[in-house]
Amino acid sequence: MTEQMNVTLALIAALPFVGALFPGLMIRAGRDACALSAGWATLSALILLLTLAPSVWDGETVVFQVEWMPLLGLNANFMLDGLGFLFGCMILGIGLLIILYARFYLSRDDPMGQFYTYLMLFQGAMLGIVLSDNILMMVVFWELTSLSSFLLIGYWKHTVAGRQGARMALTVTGLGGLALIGGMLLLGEAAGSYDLTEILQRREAIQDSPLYMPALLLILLGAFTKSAQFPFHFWLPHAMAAPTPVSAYLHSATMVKAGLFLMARLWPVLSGTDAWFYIVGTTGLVTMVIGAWIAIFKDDLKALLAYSTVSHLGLITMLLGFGTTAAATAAVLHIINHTIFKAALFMTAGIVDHEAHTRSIKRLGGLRHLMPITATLAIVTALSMAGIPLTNGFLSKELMLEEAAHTTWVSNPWIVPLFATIGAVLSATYAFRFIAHVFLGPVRHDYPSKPHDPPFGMYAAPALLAVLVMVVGVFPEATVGSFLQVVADSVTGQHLHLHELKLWHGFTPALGMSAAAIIGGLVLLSAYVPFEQFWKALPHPEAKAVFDAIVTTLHRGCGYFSNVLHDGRMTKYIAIFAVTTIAAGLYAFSSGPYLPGTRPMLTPTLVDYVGALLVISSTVAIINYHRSRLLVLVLIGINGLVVSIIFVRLSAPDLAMTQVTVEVVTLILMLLALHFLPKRTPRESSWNRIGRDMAISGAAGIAVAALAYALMTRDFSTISGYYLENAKPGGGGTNVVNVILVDFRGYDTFGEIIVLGIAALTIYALGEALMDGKASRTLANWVQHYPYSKDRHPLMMVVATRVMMPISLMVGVYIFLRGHNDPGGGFIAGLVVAIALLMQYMASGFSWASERIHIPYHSFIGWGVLVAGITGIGAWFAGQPFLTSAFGYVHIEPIEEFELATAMAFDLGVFLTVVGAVMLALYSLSRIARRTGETVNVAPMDFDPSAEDPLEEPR
Amino acid sequence: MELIAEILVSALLVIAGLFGLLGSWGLVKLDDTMRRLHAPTKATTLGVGGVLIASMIYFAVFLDHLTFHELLITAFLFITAPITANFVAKAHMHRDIKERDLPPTGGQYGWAGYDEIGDAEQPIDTK
Amino acid sequence: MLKAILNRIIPHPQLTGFLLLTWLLLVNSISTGNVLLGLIIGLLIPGITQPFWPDRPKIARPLKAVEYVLLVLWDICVANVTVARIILFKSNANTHSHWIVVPLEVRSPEAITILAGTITMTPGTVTSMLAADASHLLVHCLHTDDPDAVRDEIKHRYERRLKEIFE
Amino acid sequence: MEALLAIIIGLQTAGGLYLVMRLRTFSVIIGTALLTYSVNLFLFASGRLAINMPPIYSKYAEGYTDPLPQALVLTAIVISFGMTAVVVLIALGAFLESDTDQIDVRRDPQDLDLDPDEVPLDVDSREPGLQEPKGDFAQ
Amino acid sequence: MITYALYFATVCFSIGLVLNIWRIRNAQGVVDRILALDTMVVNAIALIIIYGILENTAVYFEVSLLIAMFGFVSTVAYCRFILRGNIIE
Amino acid sequence: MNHWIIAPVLLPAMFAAVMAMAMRHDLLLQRVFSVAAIVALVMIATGLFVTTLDGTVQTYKLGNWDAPFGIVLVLDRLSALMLVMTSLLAFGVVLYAVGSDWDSRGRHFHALFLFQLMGVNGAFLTGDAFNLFVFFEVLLIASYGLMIHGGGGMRLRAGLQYVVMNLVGSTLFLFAMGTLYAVTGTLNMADMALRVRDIAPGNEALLLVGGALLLIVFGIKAAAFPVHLWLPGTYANAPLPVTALFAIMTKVGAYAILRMYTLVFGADAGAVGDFFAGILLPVGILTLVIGATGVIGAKLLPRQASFSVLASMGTLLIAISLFSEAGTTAALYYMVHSTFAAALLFLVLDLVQDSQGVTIRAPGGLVASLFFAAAIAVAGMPPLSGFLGKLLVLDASRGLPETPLIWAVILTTSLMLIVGFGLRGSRYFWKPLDPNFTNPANLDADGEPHPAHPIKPLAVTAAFVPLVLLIMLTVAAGPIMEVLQDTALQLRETGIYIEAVLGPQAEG
Ligand code: NA
Ligand code: NA
Repeated sequence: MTEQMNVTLALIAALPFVGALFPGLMIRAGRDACALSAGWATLSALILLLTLAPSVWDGETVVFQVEWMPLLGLNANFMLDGLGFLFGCMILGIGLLIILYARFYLSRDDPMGQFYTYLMLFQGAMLGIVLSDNILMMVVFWELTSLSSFLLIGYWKHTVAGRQGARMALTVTGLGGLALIGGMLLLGEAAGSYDLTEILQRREAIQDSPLYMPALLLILLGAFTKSAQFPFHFWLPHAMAAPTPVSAYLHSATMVKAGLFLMARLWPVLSGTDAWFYIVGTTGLVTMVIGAWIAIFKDDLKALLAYSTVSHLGLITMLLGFGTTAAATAAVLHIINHTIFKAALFMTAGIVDHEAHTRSIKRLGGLRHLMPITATLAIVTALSMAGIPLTNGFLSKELMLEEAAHTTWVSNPWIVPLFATIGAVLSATYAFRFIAHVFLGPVRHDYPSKPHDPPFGMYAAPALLAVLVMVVGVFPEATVGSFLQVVADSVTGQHLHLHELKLWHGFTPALGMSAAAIIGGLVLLSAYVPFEQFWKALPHPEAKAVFDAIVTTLHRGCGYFSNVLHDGRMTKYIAIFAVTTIAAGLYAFSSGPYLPGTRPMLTPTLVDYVGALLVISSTVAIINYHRSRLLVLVLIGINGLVVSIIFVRLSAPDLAMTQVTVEVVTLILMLLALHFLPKRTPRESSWNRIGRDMAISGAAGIAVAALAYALMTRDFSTISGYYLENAKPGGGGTNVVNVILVDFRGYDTFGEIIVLGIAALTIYALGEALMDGKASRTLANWVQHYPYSKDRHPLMMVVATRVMMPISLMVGVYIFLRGHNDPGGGFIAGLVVAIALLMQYMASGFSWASERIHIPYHSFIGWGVLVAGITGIGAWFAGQPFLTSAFGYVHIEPIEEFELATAMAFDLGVFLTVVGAVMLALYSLSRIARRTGETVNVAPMDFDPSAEDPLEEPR
Repeated sequence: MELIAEILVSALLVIAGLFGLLGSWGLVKLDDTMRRLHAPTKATTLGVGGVLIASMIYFAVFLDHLTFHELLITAFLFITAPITANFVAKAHMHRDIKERDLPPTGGQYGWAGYDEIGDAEQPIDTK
Repeated sequence: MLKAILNRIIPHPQLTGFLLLTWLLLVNSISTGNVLLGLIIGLLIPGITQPFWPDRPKIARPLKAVEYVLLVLWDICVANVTVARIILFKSNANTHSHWIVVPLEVRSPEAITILAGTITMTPGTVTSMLAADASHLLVHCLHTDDPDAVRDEIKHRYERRLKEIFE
Repeated sequence: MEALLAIIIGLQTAGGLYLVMRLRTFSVIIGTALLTYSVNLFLFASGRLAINMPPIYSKYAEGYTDPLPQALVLTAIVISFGMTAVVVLIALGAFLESDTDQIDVRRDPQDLDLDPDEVPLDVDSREPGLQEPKGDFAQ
Repeated sequence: MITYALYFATVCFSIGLVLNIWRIRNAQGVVDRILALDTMVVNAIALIIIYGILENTAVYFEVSLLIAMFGFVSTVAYCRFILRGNIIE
Repeated sequence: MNHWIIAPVLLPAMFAAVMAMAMRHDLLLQRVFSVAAIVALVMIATGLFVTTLDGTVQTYKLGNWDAPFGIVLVLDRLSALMLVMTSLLAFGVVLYAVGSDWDSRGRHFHALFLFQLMGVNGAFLTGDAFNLFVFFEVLLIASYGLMIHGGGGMRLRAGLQYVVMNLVGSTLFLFAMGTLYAVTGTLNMADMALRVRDIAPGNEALLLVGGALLLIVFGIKAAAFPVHLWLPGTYANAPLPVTALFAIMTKVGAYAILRMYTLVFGADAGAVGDFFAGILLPVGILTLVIGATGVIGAKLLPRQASFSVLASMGTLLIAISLFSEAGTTAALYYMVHSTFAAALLFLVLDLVQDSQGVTIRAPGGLVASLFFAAAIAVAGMPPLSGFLGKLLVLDASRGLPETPLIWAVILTTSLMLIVGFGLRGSRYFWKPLDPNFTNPANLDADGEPHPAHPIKPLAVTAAFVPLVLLIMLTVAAGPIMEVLQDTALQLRETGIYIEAVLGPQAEG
């Protein structure tokens, strides 16, 4: 087989997608323009495809390759051989007819642009499948057909049936598609390539591979779901909720044949094994019989045709499953024939529906007189479906029966022929019923609408197909003989010597079976009424019910499970988190070798024991009294105090200072918030829960204590020596911790002040949001539940503050300036200053105080970040990285030498941010408080006895 | 000189320790919050004060490091202790003591915690 | 004119001086640089806090103030012993606590505060509350058998001196 | 000393975690505060313990303790301060907006609506639209 | 001698702390506990100063300064909360 | 030294500071500066990315201190990739926020947004474990602000849960940090990697504990089972554009796992490395299953979308857990994809809600199409990149004892996602609103339905940004994959990283 690179192939594959872009736009230019814009692309693609016919007829494979994801082996490789050509012609040819038909079929209310866009998307996807050389690429298009068919089935989205059918099709074909992905990956691995041209050469490698079986099963799952094979057949009838042009196109001519295409495509490498024969052949046979059986009793024209399609797809599948070249050839021929007559049948059914406003066979009959053209077309094509001689359907059905007659199933030569014949009988029955109950018989007077033949545009497409039915049926060899040869060669991967296609093969078993089928069909139809009674008496296992039950159960079960797990109970989340952490820690600990530490321990003194006692008792008290919220705040203050003393004891003065200051500000914030919160926590937890939580937290505590002990009691080598050596010479400060903070790891500090800044902005934004929301109303209706002391701004406090605040501010400055060399620094200083101001607020009230000293909170934060940032950036001008510090010693008479360091500017940034952040937070909280309608004092204290007339309106 | 300092420092420390302990003991022993208030307010201030002065002397004499830091803390405590005590007393009275259980002020107005003065409408801040 | 400018620059001369002293206490070294820095800070901070302290009282007799401070310091020492004795040697039942109302003559908030503070820091008494118009002090006395005497002593020993200092 | 500190850390962790698992926002916040203490001490302890060896240059110093964990703890304290402030405010806001300070937002596991498209199982679900075909053009 | 005095003072203030804790455990109300906490703060300051003398260092001095400052602020804040609810009205 | 490396951190920080300070009353100015800053970020990130293409690892020594003593920023392929991804995502989201007026529903939106970017970028760039903590906190606290942007009771309560969960997580981070420092004596990741490699045997158990705790911390961020529970409530209740931005937040967790557990606790760490690789796979699988379960079971679209994020994180974790070149390549591709896909989905959901009031009422074609595209992307259907990402993960996970399990889970959950989105999507977008049905949430105070807002053109355009990115990711999958493969290779060759950070003599 020779290969020929041809870019035309890419163009053909791309044209439908290009065509999909237009209808949506062209609809503004009218329905004709819309249809034309879609038809144009299809026609062009078809013409281009036909230009490749000579190469295909020469047995060449036309290829075109674009690298897409070479690392994965997924490439945009296209190939065209006989099989692809056949499908391409079907997709584009029938597509063109459908576009024409749909133009007349769809009503003015339907969004036609959308329809043609979806249709063209589907066409492109389908064409992609058959032209793909890369099996992963094929999967891509495969899934695309599922998606586009979902859109098309759900096109009438306002109908329940449309939505349900669309979802069902998506689910079932989606399932198959996913299986196919797995299958293709395995196949690729077994073959060593994802390119079909490669894979098709490696039959032995694939069939010997241990991956063959799983790959086969997964691929067949994909094929069977797509081609509606039993037991996945049930979605197809429900897809009939789509407009009839869609049913004709997707659900008879093209998409459902994708599975067949896949089986045909991989036939050379997958077939020929027992597994293939039994799985594919049996499935096909069963599907054929069941589909035909159900079709007989369907009153809906489209349902009848849908089950008929199921049956015919089964027939073709069975033929492919037989694994012989002759059977494969027969399969190919039936693919061609079924496409022709079934598309026409759907279109005629659509015409009937369009004209009579019903497709219920029970309400039809006698249409032969009212719409003779339609009736003729329908009868011709239905006869083909029944396999009556002189129609194309006869040819392939005959071949099928012939093949069936020679097939042995588990060493039984009768089973397959018997069931094939039954299938044929049933087929003939529903075909005859289609003719007799719709078109024959007397004219009725109760059609929902008076039927007559449609305009030419509407029956043109089925008419053309009906002509093809006859022509092929009468002159098979002349019309499709060489085509069949080409296709069959490409399917089987061999050069076959086919028998000539002819109507008369002599008296063969197949002929007998055929005759039996026709006679049986007529008999059954004549006894239709009792036959139907019998059917109605039978149990009807409904696949849809099962499907609905599965989906419902899945939805309910998953929803319940998911809601139980994610039920919004934070406390549970935390408990799970804690248990996970403890378990992970224990598991990790037990997974590696451990030796106890050997570091000598420090001996505790009395004070240490007292400190420990304090923490322990206050912690226990917190747990014990945690419902009394104010008390908890007092107790937590003890905890904080002792922690800072521990820091003192263990050589960390900076930490102690920070702890103390932060403690107070936190306390203030909590008190401010607690003002509006319930003052007590109700007793809600059950004892079980308390026990559970105690156990979890106890375990966590023990684990943490053990971990801390294990760590503290072992020696280690650390990078810290460097800091101790370089703090003064390199960083210019004697407080190593501070030098680390503003210099060695100044970047951390930069992040840290930004955290503070963001915190303040968040608090501010939240405060503002509360002013607009429900909170604002809650606050406006605030009722003080407890009587409050009348002592609002007590004199003594005000006076004390007048002295304390300047000192505190000075302490702030002092702490700031010394930070680089001694415990202190910008952060603590910022908090000291903030607390000094806070003291003033506590004394005289927020409004009074903040009116007298205006602190632009936002600017403080902004400047803080900017100062820190700009200080860091300043280093760039010295060619140094961000935050590189510089320091020097300045000597100005008469002042003694002092040090100037950029780190101090950085610290200033920290200072400003801290002050701004704390103040902004306080401001937001006070704003919330003022929303309760609090009055504002205009004097610093409630009563100033020294004022000349203290009771006079205050200044 | 050093000996005197040593004796002085030691004495101060011992006294401070005793008074500190006394303050906390009073807190335990006395049976009413108002009474308990007396113990720590006074005793512990002296306790800390003693320690602070001892520290000052100690650093000045033994480490040749004359510091006045400690004065600052002392001042701080002495300024704040009455305010703290006053607040604690007021909080206690607010919670546990009715106005009628207190002696009257003898003036025009009642005690600050119970009596609002200057009923004049004050602005409601809406900022 | 000059005075006005000086007033603008140094709104609180005493406070400035006090802050300078505090600064030197803090840095614990008297050098030119530190004095200068202390001065700068001592000038800047009152600039910030000045609005919070609109009407500053005049201290008429600073020497009396020193005397007062020493007196109070002594009383504090005595107070401790007094309270110690009560705590250690008196049973709760034998402790006679009283509320004492002290009518005030001083009007300056600063003076009242100092008086209240003094009362708290000295023997067996704690200032518990002011009258709403700051005309009386409510003092809690830990143990006394003669409340009036306590009241009189407060007025005599402390309030009188404060009046002298502030007026 | 190490054992004492370990006990303290463990107890604070236990207490904090216990409170974080309580049902009200206030308890949760207090719990996180306790956890913050414990983790700060833990992080601090990762530099091992030393008495009177502050990492501040001094001519009297016999040695210096590890300064790095101290710097880390400082950063951690500041950050957790910011976090605490935010969480306090959010808790307050949540309370004011929804009148409850419960931390749990209960979601009913049964709160599932089934799509009305789905035919309930007790109703005959045989191919609606196909059994009684209306057709694409039925009025 | 000073060392012994220091130990003595340490023991005294430590016992003081334990007594404070006892009071907190057996208090009549939250105000009592606030008072005990305030006392604790003072005892803690004393201990830190003593520790500084023991270790011959002034490095912890500022810690006690800040504890003094903020002990005051927090006590006032607790009380104001009880008195007025909103502490910075 | 390339000063541009710090720009992705500094630029947003400075802009945000100026905004908070000087522009807080002028929304227009904020918008202009915010968009300008993010456009600049896109360009800077792209430029930085280009400089990494030659395979070098660049470092930036902050304060000019040598590693491991100072903090270094490390720009390698991975961090540059993350920067580009972040800035592109941010661009779409900020445009959307402006276009939809979401930024006017509360204060400081843009400042918080930029601070959030600063935190994210900082986390991607840092080479220091503790600094990673700091930047985690920066991005978290900014995310708190954004999460509760606009207020509202339910949002605040959900926000509180989010904050508390992360507070606990941050606490655990510090426990882990302390443990690791106490065992290794360093904070620099490269240095830590070296010290982990010759850890004293007696310390190994404690090291593992530290690593395990850290993994849980990152797991919280990455929403890994079973510490993922916070995610659905948070994502569904945050302002949806913010949720779109949060698409990057879970990736920060994934990034941290990828970084720490290849560099420090990776294959070069011997038994330690094997330990963590073994934990991650089941975690990923369970996360994926839980996510898919939620997608089927969810009732409301935002909640469903949130669960789909869980599912994508599960897939990503599975890919990461492979710790192979192909696995990491797949993980990177899937990470980029899932970030944009989630963003697209949430932006579309906001468009839907915004255009239709509170209840979704079968909105028009464009929005429905966008939703369809987003659902396709998230569910991993062709033609969008999700399909390719899943293929890559499947491909990378072949040949292992666990392969059947991984494949079965990934394929089954894909189906669950398809079914779930099909179910809810067809209901919300196709089903006509029942005229008798009135959702109380959809009525205003007078009992009248809220009028449908007109769709804002800029918002719609912005929603196309992630879609276009997804399309590009699909079309240019080949070249992108090559870059990602190089990235994965570089990530595995820890020697390059360590040498760049600690100098040439460090390794060995
Ligand atoms: Na009053
Ligand atoms: Na007194």
